[in-house]
Amino acid sequence: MSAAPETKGVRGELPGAGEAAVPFVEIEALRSREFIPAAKEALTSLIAEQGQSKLIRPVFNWAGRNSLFPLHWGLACCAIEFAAAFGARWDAERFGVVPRSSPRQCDLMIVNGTVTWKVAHKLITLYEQMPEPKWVIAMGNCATGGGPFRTAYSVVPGVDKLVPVDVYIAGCPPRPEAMLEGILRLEDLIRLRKE
Amino acid sequence: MSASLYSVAHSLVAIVLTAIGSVLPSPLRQGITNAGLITALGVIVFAAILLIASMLNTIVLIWFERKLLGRFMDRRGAMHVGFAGLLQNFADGLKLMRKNTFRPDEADGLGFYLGPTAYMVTSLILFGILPVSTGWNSGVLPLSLLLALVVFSFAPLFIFISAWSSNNKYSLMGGMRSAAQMIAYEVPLLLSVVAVVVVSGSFDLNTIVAQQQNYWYWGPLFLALLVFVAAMLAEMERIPFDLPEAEAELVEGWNTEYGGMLFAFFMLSDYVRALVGSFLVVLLFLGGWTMPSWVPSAATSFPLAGIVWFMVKVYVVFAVFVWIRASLPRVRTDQLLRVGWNRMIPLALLSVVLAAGVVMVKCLPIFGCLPNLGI
Amino acid sequence: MTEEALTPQTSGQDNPVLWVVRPMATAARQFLKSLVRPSTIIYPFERLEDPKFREEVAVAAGKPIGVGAVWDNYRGVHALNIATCISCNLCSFSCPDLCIEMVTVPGGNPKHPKKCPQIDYGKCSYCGFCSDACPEGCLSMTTRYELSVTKRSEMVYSPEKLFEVFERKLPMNPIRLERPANEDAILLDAPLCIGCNACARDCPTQCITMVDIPKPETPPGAKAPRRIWKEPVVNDSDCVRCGTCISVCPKECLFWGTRA
Amino acid sequence: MTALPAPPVPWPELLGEALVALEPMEGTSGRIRFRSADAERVFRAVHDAGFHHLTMIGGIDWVDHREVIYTLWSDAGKTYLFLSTDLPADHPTVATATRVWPSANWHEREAWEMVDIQFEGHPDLRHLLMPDGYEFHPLLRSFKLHEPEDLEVKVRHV
Amino acid sequence: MSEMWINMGPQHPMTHGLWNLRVQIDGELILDVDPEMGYLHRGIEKISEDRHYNEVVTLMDRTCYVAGMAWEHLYILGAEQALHLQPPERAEYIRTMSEEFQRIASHIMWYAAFVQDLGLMSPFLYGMRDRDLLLDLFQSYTGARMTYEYMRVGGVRNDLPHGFTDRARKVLDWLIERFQEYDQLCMGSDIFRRRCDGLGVLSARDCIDYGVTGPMLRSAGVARDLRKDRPYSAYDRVDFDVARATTADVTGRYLVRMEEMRQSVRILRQVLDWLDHHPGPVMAENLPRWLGAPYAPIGREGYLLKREYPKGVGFAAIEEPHGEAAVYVVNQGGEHPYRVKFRSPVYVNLSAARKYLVGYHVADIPPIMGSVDVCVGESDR
Repeated sequence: MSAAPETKGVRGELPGAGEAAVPFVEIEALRSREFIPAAKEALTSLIAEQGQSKLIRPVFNWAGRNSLFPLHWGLACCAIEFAAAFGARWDAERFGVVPRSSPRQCDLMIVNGTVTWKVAHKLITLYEQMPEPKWVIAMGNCATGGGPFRTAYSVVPGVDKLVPVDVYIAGCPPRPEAMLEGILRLEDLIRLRKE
Repeated sequence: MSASLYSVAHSLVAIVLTAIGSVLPSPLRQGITNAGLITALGVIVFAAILLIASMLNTIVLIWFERKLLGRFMDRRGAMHVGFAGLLQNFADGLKLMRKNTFRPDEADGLGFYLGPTAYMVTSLILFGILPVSTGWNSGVLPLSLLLALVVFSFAPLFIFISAWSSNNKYSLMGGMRSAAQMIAYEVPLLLSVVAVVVVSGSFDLNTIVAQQQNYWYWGPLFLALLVFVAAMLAEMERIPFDLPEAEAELVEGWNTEYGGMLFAFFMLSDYVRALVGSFLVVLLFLGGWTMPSWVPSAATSFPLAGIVWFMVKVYVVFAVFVWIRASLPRVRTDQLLRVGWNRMIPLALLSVVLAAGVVMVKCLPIFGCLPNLGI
Repeated sequence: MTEEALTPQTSGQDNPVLWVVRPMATAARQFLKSLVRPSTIIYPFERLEDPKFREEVAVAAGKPIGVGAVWDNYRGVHALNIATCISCNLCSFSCPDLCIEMVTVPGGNPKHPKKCPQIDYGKCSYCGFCSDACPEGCLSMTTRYELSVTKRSEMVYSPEKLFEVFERKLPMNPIRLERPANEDAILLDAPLCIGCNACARDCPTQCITMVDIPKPETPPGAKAPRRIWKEPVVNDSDCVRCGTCISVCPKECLFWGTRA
Repeated sequence: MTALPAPPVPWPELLGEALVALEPMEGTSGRIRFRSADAERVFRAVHDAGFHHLTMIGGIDWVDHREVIYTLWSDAGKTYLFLSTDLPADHPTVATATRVWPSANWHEREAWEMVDIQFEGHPDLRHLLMPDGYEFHPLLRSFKLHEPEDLEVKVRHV
Repeated sequence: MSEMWINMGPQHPMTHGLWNLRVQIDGELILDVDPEMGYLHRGIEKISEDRHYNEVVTLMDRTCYVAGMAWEHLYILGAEQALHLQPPERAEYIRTMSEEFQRIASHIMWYAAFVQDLGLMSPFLYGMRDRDLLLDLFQSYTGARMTYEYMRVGGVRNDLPHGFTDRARKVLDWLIERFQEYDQLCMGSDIFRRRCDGLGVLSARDCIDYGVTGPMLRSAGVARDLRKDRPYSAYDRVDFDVARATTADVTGRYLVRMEEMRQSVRILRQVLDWLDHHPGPVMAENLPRWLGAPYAPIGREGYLLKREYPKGVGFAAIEEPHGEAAVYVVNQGGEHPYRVKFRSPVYVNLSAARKYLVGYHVADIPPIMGSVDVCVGESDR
């Protein structure tokens, strides 16, 4: 009644030893991590004489997206993967993502788990304590839409009912890589932001 | 390096002003080449150079710590922003600059802004006092060591002001702890410095370094070094003595309510103080910019060699601090205070007594002939 | 049975220097080890699925990166082969999170539109019940896990989008469970049947055929029951046990049971 | 899972008329149904018989009546024992077990919150899992779950 | 500074989850505490009543997100008793193996979080790194890192892949070395010992009165371990010792957990050997069709099942990494359990917080609460 994975009804082929897995990340932020593109953009806008704010913006934008401090809190299952992403194997600090415990010092709230009605107003308070500019990532299905618990009496069906969400990461829980990809996507979003 | 930074700045200003003055009519020329004006501008340029150099150094120090800590933890640390993550801290700084500044409603307006600013300023003043190589500073300060330590000990006051005025229980507890800790460790810190002063016979840091031409103080004054490093760790509020910002119980300690640029002030000042702590260790115990005699002269005679060697030593000392941070847990408040008052102070006193012994040995004629072996 | 109570191996006060040196030495050893190659995977550039991490490199080489063969069973995004989907609804039935909705895709005839699963990844909990239930093996789970979107609605994957995933030929979860030997069959409560052909019409595998049954002799005077004189016969070997026939039967005359 | 031989405890003699029924249960020492009026005495007797550890207190809503189940563990006998009592749905009240087993505190708070069972003499019977002022008792059978889309969730920013 | 109440939580680095510890302090001294739970109450018991027996397993992984396998195991044992089913022996061994791997993973997670609370930063990273290896193992046979959905009523979903036991043994070898390193960093450090010794003392008497179980109880000298006292699955067929300390403080709990990890490795080596030599089915024969296994559970309302199934009551208790977990499943003949009631060890351990926190310093809260090993998902359910 059991089935060994090698023999029975193989549906897809695993890539062989020499064959690389197909990359999925189609994110611009990866290409524009460097300071030089931002500076180049700033110079271009200076030459085009589009005003001083246009000069400052790309540089500050570069700074903002490369140093996202998420709020250090754990809601539920995704918090463990959130922690794993800061662990040795994935090391989110490579991207300048350092969790801070105080909302005053954060730019990014990663809602990593189920939000219940009991904690909803505290979440809103925390969000309001974060200084502008700020972003929210709904990590995992519970934060996105209540997940498997969305029918429960105590669960908020999606954190977007409480605070504006910029990036949703699907997964239950998302792998640490998926979380990093979500952060990169947010960086992409910030890059294209018009202030 | 013979010319001091200040004299360089002074002559730079003088040349520029003279050049400008030469094309101007007579009354203006005399006005602009006035000696007082040149001195004033020279001081400003000197301060600006100092500030920029020390800030850059601090930022590189933060990068250094992050990378080093990463390796201690079997990971890589910041690496994607700029080459090997070198631009990471600039990004952090710029971002914090852009964050909107705010004050919690219940916080006290004056103290909330005064605290971090004064903390930052007093930390930065230290760079003007500590020599990095011969003639770095404007002139000879006979009591520069004492002045440095006095300025260094302002910090608990400002931390407490900002903690009190931010009207947060965690901040308040952090501020209390910080004040208690810094005051407790001020005494052994000063006493261990007394040992150095006894041996060198001077409060002038330049003289202290000059005294170490023949032998560095860390060998004879090893006990004083240990006490000094421990007390300095407490003063810098680094693990294992980082109770004021003990993340586990007091969310972010006394900077819980601070965000944006004010938080950046705190962050930066902490590292400025860490840098200054490493400076002091190198100046007092590791021979400052002098090098042992076995180092080939080519390595010590190129321009700015003194600064380079000094900074190398500073980073090595800081690496030890990072190593301690990576491997030790933090202690508890009462343990910290007990260690401070019951252990550190007797040890520091003992080190003063030992220093007196060293002075007696130093008087022996054989001692002056020894080559500098780096110990 | 109970062994000695545990005590710390090292007593409290033996050598104060050692107490600080020991952890520092451990950290330093780790530092030296990770100087060459920390166990970090540089994520967007290196991936855990890469062949070099797929192989059994990690623990053997003293580098805790992976243990090999990790991805064989991974449950990520679904891949749907629209061509072989038979619209049996089993995935939708088996979903504990009710995230699968059957939507019409082109390809069916107007009377019986072809329906394929549309999956809302904002609700899916990646339990794999749907791909376990799929009788044709057309819905399976791949190793794709990166799914960040900026709009909630982009999380809903239409059958076409799932087919795109299929076309990318990602590694798929190869485990296909055998069917149990004692599967129940569709049984007919014959007296209730009216021969309406609904079950045969909607059967996704066309395993139900309507066979003629003799019209019973009725005594003159008594009225013959008004019905079509046909009865469904289920081909058990083709049946996927989806239950569509049961749910469409207007008289509720089909039921699960064990064939004698 | 094998049941270890439990020390024979003469429950009928110990509990007297408080004992309603003694039912066997696989892998445990069985289940004692007792009269809710004598709860306090039953708890004391069972505690003294060696069941010092209270594992959990659960309430079940059987629509027409409610049941409270106490699960106990005896370190000496290495076995579980269940106590159960039926309460009328209109007046589900039973004496608290906190005086016998202090750990009953949170279990009873939860049972009150979820299944609406009143524990007489409980020191601190207030909301634990749900926010203060929550009016419903979710684990009653009359409390139905819905898809959030059906409920039309509206949230006002505070 | 006079007496004041501070709220530690729900967003606080000490909590490791979503709960609130209200602390009354006088200076640095704790006068009173009041844990406030429910911030992660997700109504799992209620949702279970609307789910198929096998579908509840998906909730179990999320109930305790650091010990998903243990909770799956617990629930499945209860459900099997309620449904009068018996799994094959190989499935029992696989379950035992899964639970022990989970115990190590959970304890490593505890270690990482606990040590980080004391300000020791690098062991957090080491712990997460080594835990990832265990999660890789889980992923290689269940298909997910944390939410496995692996056990089914009547057995487990699939058999172990080829070469799994060898890989597992390599990981165990690696881990045994790492445990040495962990000890060097913690018990070998004077500061660490001074932070932990004599803190959070909860005597054996109080433990039993307040229902405290798991490593907290065993650190007080009571060798109660359900794996030994009331063996389930394959625990009566493996050889291991119950770790026990007598100090009843944070150090004792640390030692007990460390020793438990070593004992788990010992159990795992035996179980892996057994699995190598005893192939067989992993799912019970002759399961009723509606239970679905090894298929997905197909039994929704509207599926028109006509069937009769005997009623029953199931009770199971296991020694979860945090302590004694129990489940009470009522089967009223429907496709869904009528009532599922869980006992969470963390919930009970937290309820005694006043006993082991009052009288210590504020700085002692992180080590003490860290030694309790809080997992809020499981406690709030």
